[in-house]
Order: sequence, then C-alpha cells, then structure tokens
Amino acid sequence: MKVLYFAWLRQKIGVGEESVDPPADVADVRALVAWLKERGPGYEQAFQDLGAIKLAVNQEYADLDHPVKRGDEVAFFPPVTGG
Amino acid sequence: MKVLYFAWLRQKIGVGEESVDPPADVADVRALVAWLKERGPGYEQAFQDLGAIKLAVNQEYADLDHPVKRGDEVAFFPPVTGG
Amino acid sequence: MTVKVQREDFDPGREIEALSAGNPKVGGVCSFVGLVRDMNDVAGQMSDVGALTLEHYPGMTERQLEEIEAEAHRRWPLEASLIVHRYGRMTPGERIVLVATASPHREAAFEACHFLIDWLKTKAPFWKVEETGAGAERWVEARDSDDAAAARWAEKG
Amino acid sequence: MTVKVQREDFDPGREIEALSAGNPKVGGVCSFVGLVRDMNDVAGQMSDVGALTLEHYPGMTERQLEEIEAEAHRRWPLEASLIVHRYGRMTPGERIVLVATASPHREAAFEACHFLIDWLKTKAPFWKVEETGAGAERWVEARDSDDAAAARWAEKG
Repeated sequence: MKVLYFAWLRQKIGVGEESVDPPADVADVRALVAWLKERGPGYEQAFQDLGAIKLAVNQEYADLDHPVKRGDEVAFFPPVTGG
Repeated sequence: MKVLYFAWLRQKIGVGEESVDPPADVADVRALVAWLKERGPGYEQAFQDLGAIKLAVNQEYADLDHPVKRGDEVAFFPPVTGG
Repeated sequence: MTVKVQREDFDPGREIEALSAGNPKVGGVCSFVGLVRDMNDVAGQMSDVGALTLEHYPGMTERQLEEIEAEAHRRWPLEASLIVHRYGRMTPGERIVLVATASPHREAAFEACHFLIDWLKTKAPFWKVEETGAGAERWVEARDSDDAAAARWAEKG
Repeated sequence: MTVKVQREDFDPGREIEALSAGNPKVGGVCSFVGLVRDMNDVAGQMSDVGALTLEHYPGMTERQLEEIEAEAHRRWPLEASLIVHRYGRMTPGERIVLVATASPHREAAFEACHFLIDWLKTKAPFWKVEETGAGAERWVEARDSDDAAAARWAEKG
C-alpha cells in the first residue's frame, strides 16, 4: 500500500510518500490511521485532529470508512488552498 | 440645434446629422419630434412608433418630456445592440 | 479606469496583463471577450451572418462607457478596469468587445466584469447591422434577455 | 477541454485566443487569472507575503481538474474550456491560475468560468505555503468564504 502526505502533514511526518504493509485487519482508512499513529510521534501529531484532515483513496476523495486493501494509494492532506 | 439619427432612423431619414432651427414654441423633445415629422415622409416613417425609439439630449439618455433649447444636441436611435 | 472605442482590433492578452502590471494588490483579473458569431438567433430561428457593422454615437459612447465603469468602481473594490469596444465592419470570429476588471478579491472581479458587459449591452450607444447575403442587411433587435440581465444589477432602493 | 498543471508561467492572451480560434460558434470567452498578492488576510489581519510555494498531488490534481471541467460542460453549453494551474515557488504579481470558457452565450461563459474557479478552489489538491520573512513560513488555511462560494453551485437534489 502506498501512503502519501501533503503540506503540513508531510512536514510533521517527515516523509511525503512511503510503502507500508499493514496487517490484514486494517481494512478501512480509520484502521489505517490508527495503525500509522503507532509508527512515531510525528504521525501521532499529524493525525491528532482528524476533523482537520482530508483524504483520498486511489486519487478520489474518500472518508475514514472507505475500505483499503493491498495495492491502494491512500493520501492524507489538509483542506486544499489552490487557485 | 443639432439633431442626430442612428441605425435605421438614419436610413429612413436619409441623413445622420443636421442643424435645425425650430420655432420658439418647440420647448421639449415631444414638440421637436412633431415638428421634425413635418419635414417629410422619411421623418414621418422614422418617428411612427415612438415606443421603439430611444433618445439622448446632450449625450445623456432622456425622455420625450425633456426640455430642448437652442444649442442642444438631440439624438434619436433604436434600442442599443452593442457588446 | 480606461475606455477605448476604436475601429482596430485589440490584443486581449496585453490588455489583461496591463491591468495587474506593477500592482501586487491585484489577486484576480476577470475578463470577457465578445466575438462575432456566424449565426444569430432571429425571432427563435438561427440565421446565418456573413458579417456585421457596428455603428456608434461618437462622444456619447465614450461618456456612457465611462459612467458604467465609474459605477462598477463605486460598487466593487476594483484596482483597475478596462472597456475596449470596436466599431465598423467585422466578420465571424472577430473580436468586438473586451471588458476586464482587477481586484484583490475574485468575487468582486467576477461580479464587476459581469456587470460591465450587462450594462454596456443595454446602455452603450452601439447598433449592429448584419449582412444576410445578396446585399441584404438586417438591424439586430435588442433582446429581452439583455434587459433582464441588466435589470439584475439594479440597486434596491 | 484542456487541463495543464505546470511549473512554468503561461500566456493568458494566447490561451484565450486559442479557445475561440477557428470556431465561429463562439460568441464569448470569459476568463479569470489568479495572481499572487503581496498581502493575505490571516484571521482578519492583513499580513505581508514575500513569496509562496504551491504544492500539489500529481495525478490526483489533473484528475480532479478534468472532473471539474467535465462537470462544467455537463451544466453549460460550452464550445471549449481551459484550466492552467501552476505549482512551485511564486512571488507577488506572478500568475497562479487561469480558467477560461468559450460559449455561444455570454451568460453560460460567465457562469461556467465562475464555477470552474469556485470548484477548483475547494476540490483541486493544491496547498499554499507563504514565506512571511526571516525564513518563517505559514500554511494558508482554507477559507469559509471559498466553501460558501463552491456550495452555491451545489445542484438541488
């Protein structure tokens, strides 16, 4: 599974992209976040307020209940500010 | 007094601009139109439907009750279609 | 605030760039270019247009356009604005008019630009006559939809 | 329908002209150019901006912009449209984004262009970080006013 972080999430976590291999019971984004938060204090900090974070699964907007599986691309980022 | 005609009014009347010297009792645009209509069939035709005509006195939109006097510039034209 | 009434074509890119050049307060530039179409809607029927000629009232045209622009600046926080309107004969695809607005805020730029073209359409003394083939011509009639668009900007009393 | 996501600057005039070139059905081209301002409103206070850097999500950005453009074509009768959005570091006065629409009708061109920028602001994965002096930086926060502007285009269910 490929996980991407943007903007201040990337800065807090210290990496923009990583390949992860969570256990089989990590079946949705919410479980993935819980699992990622155990990887270190940067993750813990980045995912502190889930209400402040948007996410996408395979480049489409999704929510925390969205299923994830091996091979997916999951991205976490703040609300967008382009234009 | 300078009188201007635009678009199909100009075509019907056969002239785009003329200097006229109406009698002193021609004190507003309505009276001016009545006086102009006596100048020939082209004028009669051009001013047949006053509801289809817009006008300006000294380059500002005005209505038939607007006063006119020696030295004024009065223009008659159909509703505008620029842009 | 700039008004140009001219026979010649204009360069929209250069005009748009000039509107924000050297002014870092500008956050957005909105513009509209009106072009001659090869068809026109005449009483609900599409009719071919070979070319058109725009007649105008020199003097009053500039005055009206300046008033319209001043009104836009009164209503919205604009850093700059521009109206360029051509007259004379034009064929399909040619540019007729450009309106553009520059503001710190995109909402103001959009609304003011929309206002400029809507008011111009019903207030600036221009008249279009279309060539409809074989030497025939037809004066374009004012549209109710343009009156309705302009009326939207009427201020509540 | 064209989407360009690029580091380089673009030429608004050339892009706008290309939108109607060779298509005499186009009666109007509406465009909006967004620029870097030298100030930004941070929690109600104006704050200086020396430069900003736009980060984006390659792949998803293009995909989202294409979806937004397709939605505009679904809602309005457009002959052509364009979105150009830059990423990377930019200083005040530089162009960030161009959206443009070409339609037989000016109302459709205006609405669709406004829609494009409003939806882009809340849906396209870009993030701005501002340089605020002495090496400090600040991630720009999403604005409620942008959410409200986008919500205006929500379709009634």
